[in-house]
Amino acid sequence: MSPMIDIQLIATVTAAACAIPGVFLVLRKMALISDAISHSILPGIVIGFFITHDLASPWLIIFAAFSGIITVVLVELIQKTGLVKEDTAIGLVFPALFSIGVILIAQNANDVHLDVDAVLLGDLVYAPFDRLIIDGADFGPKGLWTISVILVITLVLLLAFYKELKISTFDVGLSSALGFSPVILHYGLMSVASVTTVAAFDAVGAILVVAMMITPAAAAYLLTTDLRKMLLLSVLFGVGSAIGGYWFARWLDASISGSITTVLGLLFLIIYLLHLAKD
Amino acid sequence: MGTKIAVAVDDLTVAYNYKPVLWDIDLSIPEGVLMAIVGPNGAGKSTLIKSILGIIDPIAGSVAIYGKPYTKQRDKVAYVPQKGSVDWDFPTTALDVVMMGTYGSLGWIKRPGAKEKKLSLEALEKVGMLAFKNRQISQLSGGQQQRIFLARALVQNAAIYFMDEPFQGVDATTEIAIINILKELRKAGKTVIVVHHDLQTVPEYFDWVTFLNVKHIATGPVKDIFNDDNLTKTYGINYKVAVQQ
Amino acid sequence: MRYARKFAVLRKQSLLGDAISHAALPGIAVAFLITGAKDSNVLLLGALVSGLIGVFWIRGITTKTHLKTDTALGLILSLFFGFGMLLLTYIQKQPNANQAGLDKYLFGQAATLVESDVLLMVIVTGISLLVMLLFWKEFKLLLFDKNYAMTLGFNTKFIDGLISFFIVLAIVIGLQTVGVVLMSAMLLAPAAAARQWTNSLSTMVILAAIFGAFSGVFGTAISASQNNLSTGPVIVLVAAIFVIVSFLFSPERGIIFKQIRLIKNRRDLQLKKTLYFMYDIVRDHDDISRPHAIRILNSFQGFTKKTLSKLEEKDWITIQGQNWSMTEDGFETAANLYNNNLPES
Amino acid sequence: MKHILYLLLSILLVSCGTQKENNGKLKVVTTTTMITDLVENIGGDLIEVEGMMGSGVDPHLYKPSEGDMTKLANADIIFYNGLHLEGKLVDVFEKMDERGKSTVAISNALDKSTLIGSDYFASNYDPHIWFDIDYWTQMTHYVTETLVKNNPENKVAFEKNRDLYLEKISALKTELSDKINQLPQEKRILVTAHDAFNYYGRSFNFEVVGLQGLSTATEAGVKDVQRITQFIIEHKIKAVFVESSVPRRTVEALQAAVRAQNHKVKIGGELFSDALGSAGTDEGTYIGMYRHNVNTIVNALK
Repeated sequence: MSPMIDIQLIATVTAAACAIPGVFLVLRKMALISDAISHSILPGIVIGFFITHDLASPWLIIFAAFSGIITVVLVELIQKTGLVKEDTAIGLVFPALFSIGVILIAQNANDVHLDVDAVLLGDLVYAPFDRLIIDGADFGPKGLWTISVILVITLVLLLAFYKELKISTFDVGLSSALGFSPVILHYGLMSVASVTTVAAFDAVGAILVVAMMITPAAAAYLLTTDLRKMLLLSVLFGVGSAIGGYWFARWLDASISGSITTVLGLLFLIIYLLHLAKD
Repeated sequence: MGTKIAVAVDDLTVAYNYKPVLWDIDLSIPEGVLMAIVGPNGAGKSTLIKSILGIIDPIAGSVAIYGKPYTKQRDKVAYVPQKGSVDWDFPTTALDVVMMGTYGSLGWIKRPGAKEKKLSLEALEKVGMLAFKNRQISQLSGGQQQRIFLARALVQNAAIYFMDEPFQGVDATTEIAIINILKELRKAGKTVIVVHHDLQTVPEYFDWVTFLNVKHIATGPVKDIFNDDNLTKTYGINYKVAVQQ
Repeated sequence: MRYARKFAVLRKQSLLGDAISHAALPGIAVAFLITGAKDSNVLLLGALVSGLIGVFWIRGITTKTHLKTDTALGLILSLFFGFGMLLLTYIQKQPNANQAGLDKYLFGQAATLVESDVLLMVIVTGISLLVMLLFWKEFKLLLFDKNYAMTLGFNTKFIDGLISFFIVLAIVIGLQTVGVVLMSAMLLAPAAAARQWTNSLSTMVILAAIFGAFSGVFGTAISASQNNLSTGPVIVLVAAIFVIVSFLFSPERGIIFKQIRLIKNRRDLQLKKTLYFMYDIVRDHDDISRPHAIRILNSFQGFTKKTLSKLEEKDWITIQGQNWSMTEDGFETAANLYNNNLPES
Repeated sequence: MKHILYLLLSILLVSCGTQKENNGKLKVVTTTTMITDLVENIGGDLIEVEGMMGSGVDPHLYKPSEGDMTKLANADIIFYNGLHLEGKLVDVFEKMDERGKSTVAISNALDKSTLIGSDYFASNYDPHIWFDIDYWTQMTHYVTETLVKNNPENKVAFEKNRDLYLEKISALKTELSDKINQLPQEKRILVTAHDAFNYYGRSFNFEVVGLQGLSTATEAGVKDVQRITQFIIEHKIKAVFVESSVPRRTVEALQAAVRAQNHKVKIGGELFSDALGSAGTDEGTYIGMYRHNVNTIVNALK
C-alpha cells in the first residue's frame, strides 16, 4: 500500500473514531475536554520520562493517557461540588496540570528536549512510516491499527449502550430514576473520549483531534433533529473532510492536519450560513 | 381507596448546601390516591420527590415503595421531571422521548423494539400528541412538551406516578387534558403524586393533599384537611395571597 | 484589564482566553505574509483582528443557533488554529529566515515582562476601567438579563461589541506579556475563587482583582527564591491554591463548612426533634413552664441524657430532678422551628 | 448508504496511484538546512537532494506538509540529525531504518561519550552538534561514506567534493579561531535566550549562559532572570544575543533588567541557532552561518 492510501485510511478512521464521542461531548456541553487534555497531558509525559529516561518510550503515551483520565476525573469532581460551571471546571484543571508539567521540566530536565510536541503529537505525514511489523511481515501502519481498534471498541460500546447514553445525556434525572447510573455512563464516555484523544494525538496531532471531535458533531447538530442521523452525519462529515482535506493539502503541498481542519471549517461555515439563511 | 400504603417516608431529612430543605418527614401515601403536594416556594416539594426516587441522597431517613426500597421497585414507579430540567434542543423526536419510558423495563443493553414502539404510540395518542410523533422536541410548545413527558410516564405503566409541576407553563387545554389523564390513572387504581402550585385548583383536581413546608404539616383527604388551619401553618398568615395567585 | 476579564467568566465563556490564543494564529500568519517581517506590533494587530473575528463568530454561533458556548469555543479554537497551521506550512516553504519562531513569537513569559509591557498594560487597564465605570450599569444589566436591557432601550449590540473588544484586547495583550497558560488561568481562577466568597458582582470583581494580584506577587516571589522555577506556571499554581482554599474554606459555599454544617445539622436535628416533641406536650397546657417527667420522653427515638443537657445549656429547658420544664425561649424557638426558611429562601 | 460510501472511498483512494519518476540519480532527503547544505556540497549534481525544512524553521516544531510524505516515501537515503532534534520525526526514521529503508542519523558518526549530555538523564544529549566544527568534519566523512556505499559508481567524485569541502571547513576553523583570539579569555561569555550554543562554547572556550532550557515547553523564572542579570553585571558583559528562532523579548527583558541596575548591555545581534539564514544569502550556508555568528559575537563583545 502506498503511503497516500495509508494516510487517507488513518485520517478516515480517526475522523470516525473522534466523531462518535464528539457527538455526545457536544450534547453534554463538554466539547472543550479534548482541548483541555491536549494541555494537561504534559505532566504525564514528564513523569513517564523521569521513570523511563527515554523520550521514545511507549510508557510516555500510557502516562499521557492516564493524565488525560485524571483531567476528566478532576473536572467531574469540581463540577460535582456545584461551586462553578462546567467549562470553568475545565479551565481550572488544565492550566494547573500543565503548569505542574512545566515546572517539573524546568526543575529537573531543562537540558532535555522534552515537550508535548516532540513526544506525543504526531502528524499524518509521519503516520504511514511507523509500521506494525510482526515476524518481519508488514501489517500496515501502527497508527491505523491503534485507532481502528479504538474505533471498533467505540462502535461496540455505542451499539451496546446507545439507549443508555441517549437517556443519560438527555435526562439525567430519569436516567438515574430508571436505574441507569449517569455517573457510570459519564465516566465511561469520558474515558473513551480521553483514550481516543490521546491515541489520536499520537497519530494525527492535537489540533486535528479537537477539530474532528467538535466540528462534525456541531455541523450535524445544525442539520438534523435525530440523534442517530446526527451520529451518521458527523461520521460522514468527518470522513469526507478527512479525504477532501488530504487532497486539498496535496494540491497546496501544505500541512495535512491544517488542511483537513480548514476543510472542516469551510464545511461548518457553509452549514452555518445555510442555517442562518433558513431562519 | 385501597388500604395498602404505596409510599412510606420515614424520618427523611435532606440538606442542600447548608440549609436543610426537608426536615424529619414522616409521610404515608395510601394506594390509589390522586395527591397534590403543596407548599410555598422553597418548601422542598421537588426535593421530596427527588429524594423518594433516589435522585438526591438524603442525610437521614428512608423511603419504602410498597414496603421495599426504591431500587428494588423501579418498575413500579414513573417520574415526570420539571420541564426545565432537560435540554429541549436535544436532537430527538417526540416519539423517541416517549420510548425512553420503556428503557427501565428493558434494562441495560437491550434495545426497544416493535412492542415498545406500539406502547409509545398508544401513549402519544392518549395525550393527544400522535400527530406530533416525528416532531423535533424543540419545535413543540411548552404544553406539548409537558404532554410528551406525561406520555413517557404512561408508557412506564407504573403503579405510582410522580410528577414535578406538570402544569407549569402550560395552556388551559393542556391542563385539562393532563388532569383528565391523571384522573383516569387514579380510576385504574394507580397512585399519582403531583407537585402543585395552584392552591385554587386543589379541591377540584385532587382527592388527597400533603402540606409541606420543610417540615411535613399534614396529609389527608382534601375534604378533611384542606382548610385555613393547615394553609396558615404552611404558608404563614398571608396564605390568602398565595391562594389567590 | 483584569476587570474586563471578569466579564468573560460571568458570560460563561471562561475558556475564551484559550480559544483566542489559538484563534490569533491565522492573524499572525497573515500579518507576516503581508509584511514579511516579524514586527511585533504588526503581528499584534493581526492577532487582534483574527481574535475579534473569532469572538464575533462565537457570539454569532451561540445566539443564532442552538449550539452551546463550549461547542462554539471549541469550533473557533480548532478551526482557526488549523487554518493558521495551514498558513504556517505555506510560510515554512518560503526562503525567509525571518519566519523562525513565528508561532511562538507573540507568546510572552511572565518572567520577561519589561517596562514597556507594564506601561501598555496600565494604559489598557486604565481605558477599560474608565469604560467599565462609564457603562457599569449597562454591563451589569446586560450580563444579568439581556432581553430586559433591550426593552429598556439600551443598544445591546454596542455594549456587547464594546465588552468583546476589551476582552479580546485584554487577552491578546495578556498573551503577549505572560503567555497562553497563565492567561487562561488568570482569566478564570481568581474569579472562580472570588465567587465563593461573595454574591455581589462589584465585591466579586474587587476580590478577584485582589486574588489575581496576590497570585502574581506570591508567584513571582516564590519563583525568585530558586533557580529554574518558571514564573508563569508558579503563578498559576498559586492561583490554583487560592481556588482550592476558597472551595474548601469559604464560609458560605465551601466544602468543609458545608460538611461541618451537615454534621451539625444532623445533631441539631436530633436536638430539635426532642424540643419539638416537648413543645407538642407543652402546647396543650396553659403554663408552658409546668414541669413534666423526663420518663415520658423515653419512648422517643434519639433522646439521650446528652441531648437533654444540651437543651438545658441552650436555656430552652430547665431540669429539676426527674422533671423538665420548658422556658419561654425554648417555646419560642420550637414554635418557629420550621418557618425559618420563609424569610431567607 | 454505507456501501456507497465504501465505493466512493475506494475510487478516491485508489484512483491516484503514485507515479515514481526516476532519472537514475540517487534521491536523498535531508531534514535541517545544515544537513541539506552538507549533503549538497558532497553530492553536487550527482544526486538529487531535497531538504524538508526551509530556512528559519525550528526542526523541533516542524510541521510537515503533504509533499514531505512523497519525499520520504520515494527517498533512497534520508539524512537527519538525530538526538531528538527533529522531535517525533526521529522516532519515525528509526523505525523506517528497522524496516530496511536507509535512514541515517549523522550524529551516529560521533563518539557518544564526547557529546554534552543531560545532567540528570545520561542517555539524552544536546543535539546542537553542528556548532562543533570537528564534529562537522567527522559528519562530513560519514555522509560521504554513506553516499559512496549507496552509489559506488560516483565514489571518486564524492570524495573529491568531500576533500574540497573539508578544506573549506578547516580554512573556516582557522579563520574563526584567529578572529576569536582577538577576544581575551575573560570576555568570552555568550549570553543567549536558550541553551543552543554549548558545543560552540566548548570549541572556542566560551562560557555559555542560556536563560531557558532546551525544551520549548518551559519558561524562565524570575530567579533565572535575576541570576543572569547579576552575572552580566559582575562580568561586565558588553552584549547579549538574540536567536533567530526565539522571541526577541526574552533577551530584551534581560537587557531591561540590567539597565534597571544602572548598567549597560547591548543586544549584540541575531545569531542563527537551529536553522540557517535565508536561502541564496551567505548565511544560507553552513560556512556563512558560522562566520556570521562568530563575527557578530566577536564584534559585539570586543
